[in-house]
Amino acid sequence: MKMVVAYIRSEVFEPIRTELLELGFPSLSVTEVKGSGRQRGVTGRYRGAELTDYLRPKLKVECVVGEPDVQVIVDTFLKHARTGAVGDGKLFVMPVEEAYRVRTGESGAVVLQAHRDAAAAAAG
Amino acid sequence: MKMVVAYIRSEVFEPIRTELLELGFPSLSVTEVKGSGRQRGVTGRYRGAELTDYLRPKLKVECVVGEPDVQVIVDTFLKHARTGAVGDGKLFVMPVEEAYRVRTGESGAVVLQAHRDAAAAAAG
Amino acid sequence: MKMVVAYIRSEVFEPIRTELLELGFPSLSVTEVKGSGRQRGVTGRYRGAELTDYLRPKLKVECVVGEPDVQVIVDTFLKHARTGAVGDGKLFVMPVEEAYRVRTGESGAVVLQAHRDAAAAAAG
Amino acid sequence: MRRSWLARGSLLGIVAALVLPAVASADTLDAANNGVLPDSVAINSLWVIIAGCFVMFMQAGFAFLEIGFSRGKNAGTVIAKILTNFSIAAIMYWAIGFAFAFGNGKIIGDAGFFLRDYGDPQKAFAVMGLSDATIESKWFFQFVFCAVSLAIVWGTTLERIKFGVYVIYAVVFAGFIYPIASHWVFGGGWLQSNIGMQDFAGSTAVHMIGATGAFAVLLQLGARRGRYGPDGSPRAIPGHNMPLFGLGVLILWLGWFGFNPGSTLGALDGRFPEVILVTNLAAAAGVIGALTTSYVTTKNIDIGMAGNGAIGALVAITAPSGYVEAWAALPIGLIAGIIVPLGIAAIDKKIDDPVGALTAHGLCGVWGTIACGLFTAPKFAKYNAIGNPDGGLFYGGGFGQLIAQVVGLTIAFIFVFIMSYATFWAIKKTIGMRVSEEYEDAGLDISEHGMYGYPEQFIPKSEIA
Amino acid sequence: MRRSWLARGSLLGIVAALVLPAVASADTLDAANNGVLPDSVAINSLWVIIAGCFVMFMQAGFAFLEIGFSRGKNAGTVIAKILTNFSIAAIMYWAIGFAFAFGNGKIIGDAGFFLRDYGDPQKAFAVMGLSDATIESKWFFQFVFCAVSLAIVWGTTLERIKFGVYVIYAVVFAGFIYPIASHWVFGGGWLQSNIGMQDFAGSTAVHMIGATGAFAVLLQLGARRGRYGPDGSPRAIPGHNMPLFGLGVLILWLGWFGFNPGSTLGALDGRFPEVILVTNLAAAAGVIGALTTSYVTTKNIDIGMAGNGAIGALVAITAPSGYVEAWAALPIGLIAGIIVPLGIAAIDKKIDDPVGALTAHGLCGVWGTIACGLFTAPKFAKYNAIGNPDGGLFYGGGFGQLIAQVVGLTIAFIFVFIMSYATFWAIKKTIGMRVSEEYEDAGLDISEHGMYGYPEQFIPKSEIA
Amino acid sequence: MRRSWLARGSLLGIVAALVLPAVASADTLDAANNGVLPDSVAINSLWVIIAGCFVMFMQAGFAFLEIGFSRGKNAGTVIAKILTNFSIAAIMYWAIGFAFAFGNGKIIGDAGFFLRDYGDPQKAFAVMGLSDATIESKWFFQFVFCAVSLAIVWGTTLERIKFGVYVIYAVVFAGFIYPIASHWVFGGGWLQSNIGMQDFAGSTAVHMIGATGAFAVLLQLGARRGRYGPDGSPRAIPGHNMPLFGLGVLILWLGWFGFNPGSTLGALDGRFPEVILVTNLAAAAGVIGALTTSYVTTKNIDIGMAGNGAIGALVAITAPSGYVEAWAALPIGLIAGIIVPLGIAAIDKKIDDPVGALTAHGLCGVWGTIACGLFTAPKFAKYNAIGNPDGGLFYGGGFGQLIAQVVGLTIAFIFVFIMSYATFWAIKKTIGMRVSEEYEDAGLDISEHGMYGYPEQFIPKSEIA
Ligand SMILES: Nc1ncnc2c1ncn2[C@@H]1O[C@H](COP(=O)(O)OP(=O)(O)O)[C@@H](O)[C@H]1O
Ligand SMILES: Nc1ncnc2c1ncn2[C@@H]1O[C@H](COP(=O)(O)OP(=O)(O)O)[C@@H](O)[C@H]1O
Ligand SMILES: Nc1ncnc2c1ncn2[C@@H]1O[C@H](COP(=O)(O)OP(=O)(O)O)[C@@H](O)[C@H]1O
Repeated sequence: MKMVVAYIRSEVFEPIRTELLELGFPSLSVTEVKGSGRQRGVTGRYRGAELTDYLRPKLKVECVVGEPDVQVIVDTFLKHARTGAVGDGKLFVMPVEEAYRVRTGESGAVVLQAHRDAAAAAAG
Repeated sequence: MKMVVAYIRSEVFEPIRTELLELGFPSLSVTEVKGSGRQRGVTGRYRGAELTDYLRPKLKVECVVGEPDVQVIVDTFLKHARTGAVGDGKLFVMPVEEAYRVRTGESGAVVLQAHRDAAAAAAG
Repeated sequence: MKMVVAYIRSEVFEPIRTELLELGFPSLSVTEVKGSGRQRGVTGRYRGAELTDYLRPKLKVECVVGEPDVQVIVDTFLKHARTGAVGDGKLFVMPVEEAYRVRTGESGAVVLQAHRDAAAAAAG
Repeated sequence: MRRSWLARGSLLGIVAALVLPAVASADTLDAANNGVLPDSVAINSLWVIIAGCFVMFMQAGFAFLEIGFSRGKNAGTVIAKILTNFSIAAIMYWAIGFAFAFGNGKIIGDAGFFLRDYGDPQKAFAVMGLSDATIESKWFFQFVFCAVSLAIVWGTTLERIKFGVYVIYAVVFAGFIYPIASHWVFGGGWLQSNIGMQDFAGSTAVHMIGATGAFAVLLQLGARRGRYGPDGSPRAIPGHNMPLFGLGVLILWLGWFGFNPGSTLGALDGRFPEVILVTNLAAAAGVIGALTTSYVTTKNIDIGMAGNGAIGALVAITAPSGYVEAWAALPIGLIAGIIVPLGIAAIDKKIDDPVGALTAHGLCGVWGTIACGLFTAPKFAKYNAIGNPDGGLFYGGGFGQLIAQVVGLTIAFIFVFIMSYATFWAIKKTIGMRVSEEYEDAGLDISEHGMYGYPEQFIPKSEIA
Repeated sequence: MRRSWLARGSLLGIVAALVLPAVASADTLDAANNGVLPDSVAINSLWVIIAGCFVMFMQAGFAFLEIGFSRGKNAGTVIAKILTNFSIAAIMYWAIGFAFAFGNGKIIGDAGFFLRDYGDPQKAFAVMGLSDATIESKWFFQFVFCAVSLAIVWGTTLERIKFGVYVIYAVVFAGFIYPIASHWVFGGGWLQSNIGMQDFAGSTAVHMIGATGAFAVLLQLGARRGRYGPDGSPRAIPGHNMPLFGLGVLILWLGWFGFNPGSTLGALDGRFPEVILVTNLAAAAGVIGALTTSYVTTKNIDIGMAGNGAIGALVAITAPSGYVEAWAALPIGLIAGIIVPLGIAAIDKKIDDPVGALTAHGLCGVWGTIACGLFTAPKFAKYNAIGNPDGGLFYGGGFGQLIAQVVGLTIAFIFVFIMSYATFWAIKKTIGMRVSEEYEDAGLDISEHGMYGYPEQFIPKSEIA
Repeated sequence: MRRSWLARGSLLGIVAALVLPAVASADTLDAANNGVLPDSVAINSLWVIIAGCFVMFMQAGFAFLEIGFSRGKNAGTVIAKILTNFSIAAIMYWAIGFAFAFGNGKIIGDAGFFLRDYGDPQKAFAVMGLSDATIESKWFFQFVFCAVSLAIVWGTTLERIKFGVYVIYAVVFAGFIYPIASHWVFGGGWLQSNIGMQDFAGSTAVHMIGATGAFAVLLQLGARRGRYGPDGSPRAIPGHNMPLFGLGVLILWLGWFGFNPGSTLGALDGRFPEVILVTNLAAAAGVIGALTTSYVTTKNIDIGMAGNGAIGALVAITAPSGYVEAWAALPIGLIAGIIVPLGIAAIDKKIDDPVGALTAHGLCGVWGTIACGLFTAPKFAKYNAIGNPDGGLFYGGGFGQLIAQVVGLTIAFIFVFIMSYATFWAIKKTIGMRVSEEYEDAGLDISEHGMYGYPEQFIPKSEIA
């Protein structure tokens, strides 16, 4: 199992979510974060004094999937998140050793996503 | 060392925190996140136009513990976080290779939690 | 590749960011989190009833770097984040298996940071 | 069939009656046309209207007091509620409320429905005959009082009540409950004219009555989820915005400068500035009393208590404001200020009154009404020609006034409580009173109004266009 | 060279003229000095000034209505805008606007530039001669009307317009467009005196005119980014703060108690309380109409619609408020309330009006103006001495007044639309009208004003000292 | 022992004296009873009271200006402070302040303690004898002035001062410092009657005095943590809420329509509308001056500067508003507007004045006071019967008035500075002045008041019921 961690622009998230849902990956979590990278900060001014915010708002998306599904997740992110300008973000793949579904107590790769019914819901 | 990452309902956190504290695991971090899964989104309306928020608020809890303690942490989460309805969340266990306590510069599993004094504090 | 995850006081972040930038590590992400640890909670009062917030605000910093760079990152954090009082926070090092730059689709350690131009920008 | 035809018939009748020219109303316009309208009408009306505008603005005061004390997920609904209630009250009070409240009669008023066909307004609304302000200005002033009283009712119901409840009760309250009760207390009814009860601007008639409705609804509505722990101990649910709460308090304080001094219904006797002085001193003492008491009991400089201390004292001084000398404002306000944190703490133990309305408007309304029995100065009793001309207990007037006050407020309480309890009971049995748990958890804004009051606090940026 | 010299010369001339003592103005001070100023001047001025203060406060109302309907990243700019516009309007309206609007003349007024050298004000501004309030009080009252009209213009332009546009158009609008158009409608100009158009307080002259400017700018400005999907379907961009929106609505409602009743320009005829009654009933009916309609069509108790229903009804009753009896306020307000959600939904389909100003001030302004043709009571037409003395259609006065109303508002619309469109066209061609996409995405607060309106919502704690 | 007995004795004495009927006060009530109260009393009182209500509302203005400029963690405390201060001021000013300020006497007033036993008010408070408004209305108006001045003091102290400091200084300020200083300047004292200083509504007496207190406390309080970098360079601590700041500014602007024109203390001379016109023009020019200057110097359309430009200009026009012709409002306001960004930038370099009060109320108060020496028109100097009847420098009156102004404000500054500095010094030495670093970092809301002003911004959802 792997956690795909993506730092992306928040405006590209919706198409990613929709496509992942159609592909049978409805389950993910997002956090509003601030990022630093190549992208320039924004300099404000308050009563004459400057105030630079070197961090730009990004959306962090975490999606845990089975090893075989990693590539399709990565590809979906790359497909929609790219604008070509600095600040598009990064993806990281991190190992996950165990997973539990709280509702049922089940564990293992089976809990990660909900392929069939979710895809059906998206279609229906 | 492992990081237990839990995505749970925010209202179940307090009993988990309390029990972990009593068990000698006072140290953890929480983040307010939004999650997508089986749970349905919420559709609002603004001046006639619909606006659906497909993401539901969740609490992400991160708790780094030594390998032997992972199971007790997982069990504590499972015990309190389960309501039985969709949206109860997931737990993931991820490997951690090194840990440092900033205050002292110490490293290794010893820095992770503060078993004795914390448990004592909780008791007293 | 490793992700250095740091939970620190938000007021120590600026010097860390600056020094990392100078060292050629401009890329990182931060999240405002709440943490529990040795540090005491804060008890408020509202119309007579007590309300204790056991969680203190912390800044979570995530910085993915190549294996050889981990130590310098850790050292930079330790150098600036230490006040010596409880609540200084922790650092964890977690494994990262793959990385992609969204803008270009490149992958591998090369995408992690932007040593040269960033350092140049910081200098200039 | 038959019934609906009848209904339609009577509706048509009402409409027809409204469109026909009003006959026999002493006409301001005619007088103005003939240049015989005395200046006094304009001067007195000016004050009544301006005071009424200040009181109208108290709607914003109540709204922000409630918003401040709500959680962010229930902040928007207050706006919809206040607009709806004020609107329903305006129409009901115009159609029938004012006539019931201020027409002549011991039990219920009898003239001025749709504010027309009342003949000479000075005779038709004799209790307000002391001032020659135009009847429209008096209507406006009394209407905004009704709207204040209605706004008070909802203070206990935040964050869990169904919107429909507001609509139904507002009709009943502004059309019947408030008009009748206030008629008894200061509209020329029996409590005022037979018992001699004194209530200059409505500690009982407006505030205690509103709080009584608030009590009746709360008993049937129950506490917010999570307000009491499994062991029944109260838990804090802090309001989300103290600055907006403070805005509410400051607007209410300003509004009271219309509320009390405007109850002179005119400017020409020069009394209204004295009433302002008295009102302001009481409020000041209330803040000091509440802050000191809450500091002593909880070691906190409690912002909410400071504000509620002002409100409680303003409520308390409302009845006596036209009957007492300036010095008496200090003990009246101070004691109200002391009542506030103690009353709130006591009530909080058992029932969930999110803004403290039962204390600030209820207990302090009672205290203010009683205070007339203690502090009324003979000269003002005589001038107002209500109650014991020898004044209250402390002026040597004996217990007479005190008893009148207690009797009056008890009767008003019982009447309003029964009427309100019955109305809410009927609502509960029919459309229901409380939103579902799911709705309550999500907040009323998104569940009843379709959108959060603060969308950006609840919906991630990625989901908003 | 030459030109700048000339410019400087004429500037000097103006300054010099201003510093010279004003001659031949009938002087309130002299009269006061000699003790011959009648009380009526004070009484009427009092009302006009106080009403004007209420109307001035409507600036806060518009500001918070707009702030509530904006996203958090564009909340601060509204404050800078409202202050700038109000300031420019004050100076322009003092310098020339008032003279154009209220000096005598069918097409354009001719006296009172810099509010001086006008001789006897009762003659120089004959249309306001019915009241002896001081000319400064009348100026103030009319100026705050101009400022309201200007504020309405910007309702359609939130979150994407360049700040400079405000500055330029404000000069033109307060100096020329509004004065001339309002002169025609209620400043003694040809629509009023020749066509007999009735507009007591400005459904057309203030609100429809403002909305016309709003329409002209919107056509050239376009929608906010993301407001319409790729397929052209409208998407929700919820405003960030319904409580502040509600504050705006309540302040506006209060302000209207100055707006309409103050248009009597005096208190001594005792008319103003009737106008308040009418105004308030209409607003109440508007809330009920809008909530019911939006509930029926969308199954939502829409907070924004409740507020806009009040505004729409207040706009609609503005023209008839001095011409109709109380009962007529109900249908006028109710219909305005029904117009609001339907109009907003229809307009939303194609053009992006974030606050609904085109509906609330435009469509409802039209409806209110037309309503005079239906509901004007003969007695008030006679009393005001404007229009058909037999009243509107429903009083048996025939279609005459209705036609006058339609003609009047059409002409006013065309004039203001052409003038405004041309002005905005010129602005667009020169300095440009719209901020860059990057600025729009970042929000106007940080891009045009250098700092967020809510810095803590956008900048992480670690970056703020 | 002895001492506490004595203290208790004198307390009893005061209480007893208060309860005894007031003797020999010319009684409005008697006159009203006998029907001999002239209309003029009502008309003048009406204006004074309404103007006073507008000024009272300025408390909300100051509160929101400060809240807007604070960080979110210190937003609630402002509400507690404003309520406490206003309350203390009310009681102190009633007990002794008003008597010191407006009783007769060159150095200190001598009548009207507890607003009683003053005999004929027209004689006892001779300086206000020009108007026959009731003494209670005059008290109210002067009290709200005192409260404004006190509110100004705290502008420099946000986010770090102990709550107790407010309480102690408020007693001293409202009981002694303000009454004495304002007595000298516009209460009939020596600066007014001997030096001939002109200060119509208090550029010096209210604003500069408040700013002087603000200066005295700031010198001993020091800057907020993090306000200056290790190298001493100022760093930005942006206020958390520009919309609420804007609300404050708009309320203050409205309040000034009571502040300046109400200082006529009556309506019957028809002067007050002129004062409104002058006041409004100055404010408008101030906004334009401040925005232009700050745009030129920083390339930003600074929202805070726009608002402070309005405030600074309103402060500046306060003294001259009753002495100058309309045109003069433009340079006076414009220069104030220019002073604002320059003054704030200069002061920011060294001392930490979070709202810019030293500039807006201090420097602009000085400028406004001096402006009388330049722009006072002879006709108004004569009418007010204060200062040089030949007017200011620009009207050919020479330097006389200018010198009087400078002398007057210097003396007022020195007196208030010494008194305030000493009071704050004593506070600092006893209870201390500044909260601990830990408290400052956590914010005053949670540390001094036990709960955040915006709990949901600081406490995670999981911790709130
Ligand atoms: N090595 C990294 N560790 C953590 N976060 C990163 C890292 N690199 C990039 N990010 C995140 O991705 C965002 C975009 O990166 P940026 O360097 O601006 O884009 P680009 O890849 O186009 O140069 C950053 O703001 C940050 O949030
Ligand atoms: N594979 C996953 N990757 C990341 N987050 C997940 C994943 N699965 C679930 N979550 C988180 O857990 C939350 C609850 O999941 P959900 O599927 O609704 O519950 P259930 O397990 O009852 O079906 C989600 O909202 C999301 O935040
Ligand atoms: N084992 C852990 N897992 C997750 N977060 C932790 C852990 N230990 C510490 N933290 C984070 O670090 C913060 C500081 O820890 P704390 O124990 O207060 O400091 P100290 O190391 O000085 O005792 C906590 O508030 C929490 O956010």
